[in-house]
Amino acid sequence: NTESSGDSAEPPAQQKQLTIGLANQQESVTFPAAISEGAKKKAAELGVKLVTLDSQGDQAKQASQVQDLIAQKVDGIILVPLSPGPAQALVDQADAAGIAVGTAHGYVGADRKPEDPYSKLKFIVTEDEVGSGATAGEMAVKAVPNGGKVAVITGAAGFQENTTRVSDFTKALETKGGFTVVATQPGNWTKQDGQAACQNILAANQDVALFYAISDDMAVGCGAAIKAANSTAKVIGIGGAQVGIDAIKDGTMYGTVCYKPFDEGGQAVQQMYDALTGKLTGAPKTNFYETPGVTKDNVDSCVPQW
Amino acid sequence: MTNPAAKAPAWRKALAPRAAGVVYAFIALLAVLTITSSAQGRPSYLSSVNLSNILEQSALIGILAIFMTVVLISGNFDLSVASTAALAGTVALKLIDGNGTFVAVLAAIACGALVGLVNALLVQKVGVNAFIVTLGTLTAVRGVVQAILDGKSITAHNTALLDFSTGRWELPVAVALVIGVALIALAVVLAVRSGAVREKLVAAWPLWLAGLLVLAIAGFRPNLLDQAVPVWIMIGLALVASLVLRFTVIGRNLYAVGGNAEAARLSGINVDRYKMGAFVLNGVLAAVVGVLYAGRFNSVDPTVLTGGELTVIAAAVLGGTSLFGGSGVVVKSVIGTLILFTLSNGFNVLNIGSNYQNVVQGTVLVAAASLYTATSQRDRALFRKRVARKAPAEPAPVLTKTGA
Amino acid sequence: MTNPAAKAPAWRKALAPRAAGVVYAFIALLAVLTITSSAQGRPSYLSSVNLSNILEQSALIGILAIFMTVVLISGNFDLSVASTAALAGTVALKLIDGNGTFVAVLAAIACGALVGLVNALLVQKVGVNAFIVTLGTLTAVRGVVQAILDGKSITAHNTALLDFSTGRWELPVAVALVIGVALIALAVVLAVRSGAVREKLVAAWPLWLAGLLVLAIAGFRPNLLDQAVPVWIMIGLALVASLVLRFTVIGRNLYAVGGNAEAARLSGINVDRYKMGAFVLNGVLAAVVGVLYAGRFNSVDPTVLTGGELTVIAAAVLGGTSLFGGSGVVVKSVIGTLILFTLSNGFNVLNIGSNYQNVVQGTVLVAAASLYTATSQRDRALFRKRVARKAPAEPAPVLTKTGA
Amino acid sequence: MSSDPGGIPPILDVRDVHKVYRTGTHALRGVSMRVRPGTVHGLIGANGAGKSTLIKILSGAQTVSDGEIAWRGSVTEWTSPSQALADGLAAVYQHMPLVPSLSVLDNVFLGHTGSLRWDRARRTRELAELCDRVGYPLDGDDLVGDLSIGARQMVAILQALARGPALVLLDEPTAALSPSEREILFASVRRLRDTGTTFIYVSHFLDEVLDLTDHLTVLRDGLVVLDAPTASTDEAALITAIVGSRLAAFEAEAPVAARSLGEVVLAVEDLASGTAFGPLSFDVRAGEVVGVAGLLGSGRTELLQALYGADRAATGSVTVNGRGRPRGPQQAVRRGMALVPEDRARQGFLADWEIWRNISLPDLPRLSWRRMFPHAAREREQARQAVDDLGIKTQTIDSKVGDLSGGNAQKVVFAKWLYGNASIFLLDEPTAGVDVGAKSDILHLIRRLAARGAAVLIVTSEFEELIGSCDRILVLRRGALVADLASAETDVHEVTAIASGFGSHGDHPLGRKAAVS
Ligand SMILES: Nc1ncnc2c1ncn2[C@@H]1O[C@H](COP(=O)(O)OP(=O)(O)OP(=O)(O)O)[C@@H](O)[C@H]1O
Ligand SMILES: Nc1ncnc2c1ncn2[C@@H]1O[C@H](COP(=O)(O)OP(=O)(O)OP(=O)(O)O)[C@@H](O)[C@H]1O
Ligand SMILES: [Mg+2]
Ligand SMILES: [Mg+2]
Repeated sequence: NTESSGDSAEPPAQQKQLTIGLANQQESVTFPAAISEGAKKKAAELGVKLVTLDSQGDQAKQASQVQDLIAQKVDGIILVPLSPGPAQALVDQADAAGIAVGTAHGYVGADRKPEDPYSKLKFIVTEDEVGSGATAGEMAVKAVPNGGKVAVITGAAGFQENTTRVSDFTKALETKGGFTVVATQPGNWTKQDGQAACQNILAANQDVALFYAISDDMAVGCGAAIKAANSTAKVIGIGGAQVGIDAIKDGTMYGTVCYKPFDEGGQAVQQMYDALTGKLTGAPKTNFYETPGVTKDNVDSCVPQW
Repeated sequence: MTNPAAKAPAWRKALAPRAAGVVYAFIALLAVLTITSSAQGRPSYLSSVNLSNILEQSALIGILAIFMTVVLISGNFDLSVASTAALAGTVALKLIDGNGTFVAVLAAIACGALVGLVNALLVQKVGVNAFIVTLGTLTAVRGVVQAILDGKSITAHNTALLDFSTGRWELPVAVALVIGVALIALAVVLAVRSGAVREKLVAAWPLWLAGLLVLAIAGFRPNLLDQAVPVWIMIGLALVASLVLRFTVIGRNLYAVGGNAEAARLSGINVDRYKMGAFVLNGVLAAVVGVLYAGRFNSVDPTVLTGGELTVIAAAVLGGTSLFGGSGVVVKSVIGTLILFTLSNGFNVLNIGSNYQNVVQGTVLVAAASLYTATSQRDRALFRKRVARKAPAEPAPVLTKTGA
Repeated sequence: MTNPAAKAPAWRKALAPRAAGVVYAFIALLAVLTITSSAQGRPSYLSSVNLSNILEQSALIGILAIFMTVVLISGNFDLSVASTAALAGTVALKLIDGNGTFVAVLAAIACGALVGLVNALLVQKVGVNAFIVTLGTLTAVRGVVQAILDGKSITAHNTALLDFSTGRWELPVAVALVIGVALIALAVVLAVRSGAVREKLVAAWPLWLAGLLVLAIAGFRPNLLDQAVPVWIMIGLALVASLVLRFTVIGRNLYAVGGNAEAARLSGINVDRYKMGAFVLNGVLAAVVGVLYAGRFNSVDPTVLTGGELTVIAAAVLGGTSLFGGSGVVVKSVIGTLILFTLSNGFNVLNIGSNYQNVVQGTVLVAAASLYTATSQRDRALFRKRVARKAPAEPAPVLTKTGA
Repeated sequence: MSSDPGGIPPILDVRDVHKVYRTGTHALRGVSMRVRPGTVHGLIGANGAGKSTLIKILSGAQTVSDGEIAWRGSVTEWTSPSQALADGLAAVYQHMPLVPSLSVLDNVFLGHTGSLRWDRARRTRELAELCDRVGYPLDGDDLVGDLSIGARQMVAILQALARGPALVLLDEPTAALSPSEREILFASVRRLRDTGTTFIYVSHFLDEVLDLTDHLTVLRDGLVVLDAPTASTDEAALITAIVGSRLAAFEAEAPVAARSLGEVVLAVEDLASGTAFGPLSFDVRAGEVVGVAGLLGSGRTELLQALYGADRAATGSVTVNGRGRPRGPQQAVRRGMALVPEDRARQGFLADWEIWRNISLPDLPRLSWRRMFPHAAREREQARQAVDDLGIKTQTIDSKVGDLSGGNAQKVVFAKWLYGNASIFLLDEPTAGVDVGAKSDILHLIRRLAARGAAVLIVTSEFEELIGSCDRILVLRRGALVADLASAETDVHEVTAIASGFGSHGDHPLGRKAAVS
């Protein structure tokens, strides 16, 4: 890797400039926006032209944007897929046009696992959602060593993260024993709805010992609810976002899992560059970047990127 | 000329499902949730904490629903409220650290008024359909928010807004008791003064029922007198808006303008002023809500409140507001909001799977609205038949004189 | 009695911004994008590939807009289309591997018809407001989708739907030429037969303009005759719906029902049947769209098409359809859809920052609608003044007979 | 133009006013008129002559295209009704713009300025006083949308009077009123005139006009064709002025006594509906013209609606052409019934549609190829026929019905049923707002329909008209059928007396006034 980046600092002048398309999810959402930032920075470093398109969360739009990128004859497409199923068709289209495709923050193929990349991809750069759940579970077990009631705050209904980020979390609790999950309720990804869900759950179960919110925003909202209800429950989030890290520092949250969208975007561009310049060959691999658990003890190890 | 037997007394009208349906639906919902919750051995659903939660969660959407109702009464339509609130919140947080709370809030409210004014001008002066105008501003204003925030969420350091909008305020029990007694006394005085005591007393049910409610709260759930500031704001605005709509000429004119703009114009009412005023008012209050919303966590992100406009309109329509103008009651819209939030509170309390929440929510929404539409129609049919039976009091002799 | 000079001839009406505004807006938008794009040294905006892209991207929403227009004409409102489409797509993909394409598609369409029927019954028979009913079904049906999919996206192995909805079909150039000539000939024949050749010829502009367009495409952009199947379906449905609305008793009655339900009812039209029919039709077509949408990637996920209903209604309203019923032209709604998608296509092609896209989109939406509202009003004002000036043409003999 | 006797300056001076509508219709072509204070100034003319246009201009609801109006000597620049109202002009418009979702009380005091507070108690008192003064009781709590059209007309009149205006513009206020309400109105007008209020009064009833007004202006095609004190004219002169060269024999012909009647085509037994009417029974034969007389709110409209199947709550039996009671208007139309509703704007036509599409609406299948594809040429031909037959004044059959004058719109509603297969006509105030010439045309047409074997049931508050054109008259009072009279053997006085609850068959209204019940 060091070798390739060393090369890319001074791209050979005779070579035509590479154009990479980034078909992003929704740049008004902070996470994909940070991916785009990271990708732009890396592209500038590498001297690559980056065309970023924002589907604004609309699957059909993402599809047409990939078509537009194909029509523009870009050299490679980094797809931040909205959904693995439809994304496969997009990858097929790009592949048919002879354009290299890789994904960031997501994978392709409805009935696949992220570890098993679709063969027409060049690479996958993503976070290990299931692993993050496990990390959160480990933290939970440490936070509440004696067990107790646990409530899970999921995102809006219909998101895959609601299962991937939760399955190994509950597994970790079960392994330890002594925990009961008393509620699994949606917080719709926002602080306010996370707060409402936790308020309501606390009204029905005053003795919840731990809340696991699958995003930092919801976890922060949850923290506010806990404070207002004078509960001693601890909150664990996922994301390592600025709000989450701040909340860990001031004690509102117990811990989170550190996601790094900026690095992720950069890494995806790097991988695509390598693929286009022939440094990345062979069967596609899934790159899970490091997503460590963060608590007050090691909070400085996670520099928030979104 | 008028057949008095055929006329329903005022109180019967006031209590008919047609008029008070949303109240019944709300009570029914609370009853179902309370019973289910106690059957599952959970703490009382009607605990002060839970009721306060519902109120707090409803407060901001409730405020929006009040002024959406005003716009709907005026015969217009506003999809841009949620975006406007997002813009105001963003502006407030952007400015508060550098320029102080006052400037920040003022700027935020000015933004809201501006959006309202743009809507008003395009709809009333240019004559473009309100749906398309406010869909346009919904999109454009959201775009401005996105451009300002550039994909990042921001947090302010100045905590003035945070302190204000997460603050709580407690109504002293004594004051509550006085208010409760005063309301009941007012109802009685009004009834006695008018002569027809019994009938008037029943007709004034909102008054004494509110009084009893306040007394009951003060007596049995004094904790409920301690509410978050946005809840008090919602209650205050609902009261003021109700009183203005009901007891001032402005209110009458607003209903007239929405009910038949041509008739209102020919009666000398400045139709444009009322319709535009409603838009601007709605923009201003959307801005206030945006500031309160941003203040709740002292932070905003570009997707704040996305899609909120449909919830707001749903609350107003559930409260019986007509989409065609000329009718609507703000308090009922607030109750419509409470229904929506009670429902999601109930999901959380009963821990209903998130995949099924939408199914239940949609069904309850339609069921609530159907219930009181259907009963009010059956009611009418029943009523008509009953009256019909006693109608022809004087059997008239038919004088036939068919000639030729 | 008649002042012929004062009367606008039919062709003037047909070409007035009021009637054809959306067409002008679309042309203006295309012109702006073409010029900007060529000024930036990009490939021609009007290339076959790009035009085909726009058409393909618009096709599904365009189909929904056609039948949304039908519902709006009938005086109702349907927010549930996007959810219905998602349900149909889900059902189709769930069943296709086990039960074959035919059963899957049939079941999907049955689901759509069912949702339409539920809407229809609640709105027409129970009498609940269409907004609240369809908001309820929007939510409930989406819930059903979420419950079926349980947070996962699914993919089918049977590629029948994929092949169908991503397939392309080419209209042979010869056939296109024949159609073009036939359209122009029809316009001429109609004009000649009616006598007033010049005027009729101008009035029939959609006919010969369409003919010319087809000829131009066949001659200069034959690649455009090769389109994705959904595009042909959209064109076909738009044609059929237009013809039915314009040239059959059913269409006429539908407009009557939406324009004044009471007058239609007393004229012997079965109002309920038309209004309910529109809902069911809309449900069925939403299901077809859902199947095509699912087929496009042979995959669905629980958030498929979320929020699509607003785009669809926006397209219809942009096309001049009234939200109050009784007026609307499906072809204009399709053009409204094309405007929306041309806009976002333009953003991509010109690579406008996504933060600003919403600002531009909202502004263009309002500007387009304002433009033709404003011009049509100015038109009238101008016209009025011109006539007024030449008004007192004939000095009237006033018979005064002031006696006494 | 006209000299001012006694030198009293006119309160309102209309000088050479032109009005061109945006459709290009030149509705007023230089109208001049002087209205002296404290008089009732009649404004008459055929349908579409421009009367309502002039009223709307005077009230500020429309602006002039040319010319000027002087109010109390100074030229006005009213651009909205609020200014005219502030200057003391109040109008009762022909189409009665009221807010249906508000109560009578709200409507009567709509737009009143002064105090910010809506003092309900005070307004209720004022309404009661006003009702007392006018002599017409109204319940302030009723929703205007629930009122019958006659009651709505009274609300509109009270709304105008409630402002205590100096000049009241009345545009066909009596078109929807029955004789007793008319008397109430006339009494009020006379009383107010005597206290100095000025009126401009538009009507198609020449007897009323001759009776009530002090001065008359006759419009024809937007021009003043006659301007004279009422005392110096007579009915014949007015008719000539109104209809111009069109010679209309509108003296009501005596009903053809010996006309052979066919079978019973409409048999009604114990039909009742809620509080509105019934139970009542009667028959109508083919070729028979039956009038239904009654006062405002006596249930006539409801009766027709029930016969037509439009009232689902109705009970009892109806036999239509040998078949049962239609369960809805659709069935009624299939069984050969036709209804001309009284509230034309709400129930009769589509304002945005052209004349020809409105007329063809009820029997579109008949005018269509294979009953499915409308044949525009045939529809238009039929519309042209109707324009000729009924003298609908319009530039083309492509005009929108909403742009027509009130009487012409009424003719369109009537025309909808003329050319189809209808054999039983239910006509609710078919001549409301129709001018003298056209009224006689319509009555002739009705008789021709009957001669062709149709059965006709006419509701009108014009008892004279009923007697002139019907074979038989049913009198309703408070929903009960109180008399069934052969029109040859009765007269207006008797019908009026029975309808209003005095006297019975044989009573002379001026003689014994015995209540029936
Ligand atoms: N809003 C309008 N737009 C266009 N034309 C109109 C409009 N209102 C009236 N007209 C036309 O102006 C002419 C005069 O109409 P007006 O209503 O003044 O007649 P009128 O004398 O009141 O007739 P009626 O006795 O039938 O009420 C008619 O030809 C009518 O079609
Ligand atoms: N839509 C309605 N809702 C409630 N009451 C109504 C409605 N329409 C009519 N009524 C009442 O029914 C009774 C009969 O009214 P109807 O209109 O049949 O009388 P009418 O003899 O035709 O009088 P008019 O001359 O006013 O038309 C009246 O008391 C009237 O107030
Ligand atoms: Mg008139
Ligand atoms: Mg009547």
